[in-house]
Amino acid sequence: MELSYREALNQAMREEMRRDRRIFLIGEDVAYYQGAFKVSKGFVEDFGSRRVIDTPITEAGFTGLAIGAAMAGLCPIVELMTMNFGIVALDQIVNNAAKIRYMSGGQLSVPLVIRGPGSAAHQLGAQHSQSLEAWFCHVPGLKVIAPATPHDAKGLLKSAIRDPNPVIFIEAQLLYGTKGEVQEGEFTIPIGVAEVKRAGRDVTIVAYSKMLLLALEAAEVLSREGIEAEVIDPRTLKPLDLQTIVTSVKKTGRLVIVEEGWHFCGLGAQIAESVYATAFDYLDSPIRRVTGEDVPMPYCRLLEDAALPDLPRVIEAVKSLL
Amino acid sequence: MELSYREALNQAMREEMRRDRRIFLIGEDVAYYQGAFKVSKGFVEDFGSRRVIDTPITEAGFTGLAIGAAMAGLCPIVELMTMNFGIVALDQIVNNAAKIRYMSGGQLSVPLVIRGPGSAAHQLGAQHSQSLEAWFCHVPGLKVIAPATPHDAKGLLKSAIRDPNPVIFIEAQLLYGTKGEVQEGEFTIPIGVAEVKRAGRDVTIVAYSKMLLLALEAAEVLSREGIEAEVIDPRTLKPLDLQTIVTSVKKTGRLVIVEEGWHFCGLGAQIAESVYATAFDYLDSPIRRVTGEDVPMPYCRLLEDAALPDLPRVIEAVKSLL
Amino acid sequence: MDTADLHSLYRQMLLIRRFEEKSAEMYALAKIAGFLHLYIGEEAIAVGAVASLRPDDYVISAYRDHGHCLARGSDPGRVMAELFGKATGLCKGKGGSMHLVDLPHRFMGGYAIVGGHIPLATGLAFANKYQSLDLVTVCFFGEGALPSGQAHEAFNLAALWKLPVIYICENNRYGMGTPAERAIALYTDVAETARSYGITAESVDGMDVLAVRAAMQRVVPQVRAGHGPWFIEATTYRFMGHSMADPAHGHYRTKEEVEEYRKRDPLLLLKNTMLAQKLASEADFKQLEREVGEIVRVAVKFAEDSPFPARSDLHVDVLQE
Amino acid sequence: MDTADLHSLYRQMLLIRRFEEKSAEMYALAKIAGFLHLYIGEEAIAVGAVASLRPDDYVISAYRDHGHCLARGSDPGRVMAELFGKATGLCKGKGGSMHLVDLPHRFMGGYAIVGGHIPLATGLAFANKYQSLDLVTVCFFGEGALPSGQAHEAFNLAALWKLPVIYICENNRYGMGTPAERAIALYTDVAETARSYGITAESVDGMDVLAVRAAMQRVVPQVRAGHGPWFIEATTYRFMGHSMADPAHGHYRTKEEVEEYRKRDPLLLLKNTMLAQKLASEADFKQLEREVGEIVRVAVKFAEDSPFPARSDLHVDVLQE
Ligand SMILES: Cc1ncc(C[n+]2csc(CCOP(=O)(O)OP(=O)(O)O)c2C)c(N)n1
Ligand SMILES: Cc1ncc(C[n+]2csc(CCOP(=O)(O)OP(=O)(O)O)c2C)c(N)n1
Ligand SMILES: [Mg+2]
Ligand SMILES: [Mg+2]
Repeated sequence: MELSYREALNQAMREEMRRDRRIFLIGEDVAYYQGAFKVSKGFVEDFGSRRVIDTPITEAGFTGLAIGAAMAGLCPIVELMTMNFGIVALDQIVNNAAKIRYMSGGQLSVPLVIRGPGSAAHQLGAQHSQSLEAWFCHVPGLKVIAPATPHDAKGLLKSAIRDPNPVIFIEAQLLYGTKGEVQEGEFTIPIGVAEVKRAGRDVTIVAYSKMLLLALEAAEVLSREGIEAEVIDPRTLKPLDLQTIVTSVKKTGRLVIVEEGWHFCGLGAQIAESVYATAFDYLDSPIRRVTGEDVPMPYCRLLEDAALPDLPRVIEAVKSLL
Repeated sequence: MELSYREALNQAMREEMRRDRRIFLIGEDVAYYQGAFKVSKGFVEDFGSRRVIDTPITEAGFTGLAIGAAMAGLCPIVELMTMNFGIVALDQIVNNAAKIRYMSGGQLSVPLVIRGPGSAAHQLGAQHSQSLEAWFCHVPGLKVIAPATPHDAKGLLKSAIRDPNPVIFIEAQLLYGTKGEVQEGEFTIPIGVAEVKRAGRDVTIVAYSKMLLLALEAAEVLSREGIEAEVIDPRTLKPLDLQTIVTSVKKTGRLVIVEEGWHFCGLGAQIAESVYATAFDYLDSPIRRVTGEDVPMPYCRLLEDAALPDLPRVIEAVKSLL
Repeated sequence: MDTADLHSLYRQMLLIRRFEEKSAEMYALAKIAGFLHLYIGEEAIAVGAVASLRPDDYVISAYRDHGHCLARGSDPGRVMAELFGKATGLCKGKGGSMHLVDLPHRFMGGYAIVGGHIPLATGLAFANKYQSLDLVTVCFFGEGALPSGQAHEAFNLAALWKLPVIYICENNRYGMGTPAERAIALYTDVAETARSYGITAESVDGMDVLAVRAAMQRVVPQVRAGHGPWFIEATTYRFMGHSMADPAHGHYRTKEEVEEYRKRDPLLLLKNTMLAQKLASEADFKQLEREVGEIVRVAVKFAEDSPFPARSDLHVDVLQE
Repeated sequence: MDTADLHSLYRQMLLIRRFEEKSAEMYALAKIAGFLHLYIGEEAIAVGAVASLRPDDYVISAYRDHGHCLARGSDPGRVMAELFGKATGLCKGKGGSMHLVDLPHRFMGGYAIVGGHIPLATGLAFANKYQSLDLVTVCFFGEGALPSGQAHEAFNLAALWKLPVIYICENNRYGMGTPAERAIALYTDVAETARSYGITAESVDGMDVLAVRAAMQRVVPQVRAGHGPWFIEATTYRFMGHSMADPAHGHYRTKEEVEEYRKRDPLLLLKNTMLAQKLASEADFKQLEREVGEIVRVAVKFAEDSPFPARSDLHVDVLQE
């Protein structure tokens, strides 16, 4: 069936909450307001205010509360109104959620999903337009997921909810309205498995979240010029499915990585370094990264556009390798 | 003169505070307790409690306060008892200190230094043994410095204090007691300039903070076997002096990067990626990274040692390239 | 009470009102984008509070900041240009609606992380005390920020160090769609929060610009004299949605509730007072409307006619040389 | 009052005291490393508080956690082994002194970020309420955590949602070298903090184990019955330095002050009560000393004899399969 990304997320949570009463949804305006981006539409009506919980604007407090509840055996889904606000909850995420299992020698678990939109939308300014996945990926004890399509969003969110570990699930405001085919009935998608979204022989493009759509658009344009790009969506950012990427690179000999976040110390640096370390001899030329510019996000649309990866830049990067 | 790293920091702050009354030191136990690691020994006696200020345990609060004071024209030095506690102040650092200049179109500045020990000491456990430089380096608007020697510590801290931008200055608990020659009299070291700490022709080793000492030790051992490593300390992690590193790599054709932090999305990934992108054709083999293991830091010494880079691993990495 | 004063207060509120109505129009025309949070209904707080300040006192706010910025005296043209993302904007188009800054007018910015600017305000006050300046800092925020940890850490520091800061909590009863009573444990008396730090706290009718001004006329000299921080809860109501993305009344409040509060529109209240006391005639108000309308028209034209930043500005002002 | 009860309270306090004295020795011998924060002087709080709990109630603490863990009934051998970093330790040597966890005894951990575990405690209580369990969560922390934002955010949530949690603030007058009056604005009545959230709060003599127990005997049933959170300030004093890295009295407090407080040693107080009321003889105390000494000796031996983790354990328990 065709669903929007937003509906796919809604379905995933709905199905899981029906299945398991230990699951609850907590966050700012998730209940009566239906979520700032309406992802939890109908939830408080269907599950009641015991399981769909509006919070005060205290991300550290309610994220920590959710971690505590997970330690006690519940399975919370924390909605961050946007991932930017994860920064004020970061101590809870990094020092508690990610470490409690290890510090306790395996006695405690934190089956928790923290989800919400990351990356820029349009002109939300510097404090509301960040891509923080590299930070989360740096931390042992967390899994990080960033699906690009409604189908992947649904299947991976269901897996994330069932996973016994803390999972950071990064959505995107500009993806919520996008549509796509989603498998009927019950299904999940395994965490840690990339997908080849388009086959090609000339160059590999790795891209995730909204950047996947850009990469596919670029592949389409390039194809008209006879350049066949293989587009890979890691979907899970950590653990990263390096194997699928390397297999492709061994075939194409060329790699472009597209990510929206800041360049310096971005996730793409790690992906590149891993590929170099694994497939150095297969690379015909250095890997190209197309990334966000290293600036706080400017408000003005013209500058914002200039700060973000776009079609010409992806195409230029690919062509520079040929 | 020979000074400890701790004394060098003390001198740097002391000289600058004498020079400029806009500078003050603020943090937990920096005044009457002389700093948790005694870096501000004698300060409250010499400068008074107006300029050397003990705070409650509220890192977000007092870091934000310091940023506000900097916006009003003062030059605060914030001591974080350890860099780990920067996580609870991260919103202030990233969303305010780093962005205010840009968001205001250049109207406001934040001349601020945030300093304190990063990385592991001995058996302080998972919440107190983190190397977070990759996070800070990811953020546009911050400079990040991590000196390894008393001389560099003094010269760079003085530069950091004079810099009109927010600077994250990462020390190390295990370095405080180390000694070294420090230039007499007034001097500064420019931010953004690496130093070749040992010349060599066979392999380049990049290492910073305590890892520099490890790299130099390894170079010494290797030298006895006839392997001459060139050891480079970036000193400033952002902006990174890529040029000095690349110049060396073009000579040696081999690079080992040693960092204490977690592997995945560590700073070394970015350094490696930058070198590959700039000097791909000069590299005889893939760059080797020697890093901390991707685990929360275990308490037990045996496991802690296993989680951190050590001499055998650095030597093995170098030899694997030859 | 001085007639000219009341005229001036009314005029300032009217400017904010008409400016924001116009910016809503411009938003609909896609001249303005991103988040746009209107202050309509709450104008009496900014205008009444700022009226008692000196030009060199500091003012700082959250993201609902047009009102505070304009009350501080910023050029409406440059504010509108900022909303348009133009190079002539206060922040050269880089800040936008939520991050207005006007240093010459000592408007130290709007900030978009709820609670995050409260430590900054405290630091501005710290700097003033440190330099023995008799300046006051006024910090505006919504009641939604009150439970946030950053607010509390700042309150404690301000109280501990007796800093010259006035915290003004604009209690408009909602944080987005969440009513205060579901967000603040002691919502019946939010000023108690401040008192638990030993901060003197009071509540004032934030719809009555004269009441706000009167409170500030008492409080500002106290704070300026070094008697420590102060906390004012100004009760108010937002007439529009949380932002342009949100309808004026959503699921979370009724049309009737909004209508009820509109009866206490701060402009209406002051106008009625002035008319009743014969301090102004209907003709005077018509004249004010014309003047303010012209200012807003000129502001929009300035914004329209201004150039966008150059692409090469992208990397400017990340770091200071 | 039941004699056996008093014996048991004394015995538990004595166990903590002797256990920690021994761990200080072991620290000096480098058998234990890292930070080691002793609870000596504060034993009455953990023992008095835990005495009124059921085995399935939750307890959680900060980094000064040996006392709470032992009071909860953890095996001293496994605690000591954890301090030694051995594979038989409570956390297999991975947690260490600051991060003891003993799930079977519902000791949910020690945490080292000041204030950071207070939301966790609140979440444990949330889970109990969510599941309609009549369990209580007790959360210990120092007065130094009180100004922290995380504490405040948690207090607000607990009060708003009437969660079954008891916050016990161990006010030992210092956070490292900083006296409470320089850290907490309203230090004369720290319980006021909790009251500003509508949380019932009281202060108790934390040197008097019977007073602590009595308070908890009143409070626990209230909280268990769903009447919302509670806050108890237990005034106390730490006889040792902040950690082993810190001398018993530094610049920040005088030897005389420490001596003065030592006169109210919680063990001494209870012993004197028991002797005065003829509930025990000197011989009984000698006997207790012997028993406890033996337990500690066995604990050390267990720790000594235990193996270290294998290197291959490094990557175990990062993630759950
Ligand atoms: C830390 C953080 N969390 C969430 C948000 C999203 N958000 C923006 S405004 C807002 C409501 C704020 O309400 P209030 O403080 O009462 O101010 P008002 O909008 O009513 O003026 C929320 C939840 C944010 N900006 N920052
Ligand atoms: C967020 C944070 N900041 C600083 C520290 C360093 N630190 C550890 S204990 C401590 C003092 C805590 O005092 P208090 O809460 O009163 O507990 P006590 O040690 O007196 O039991 C400090 C500052 C920390 N662990 N966490
Ligand atoms: Mg509000
Ligand atoms: Mg204390």
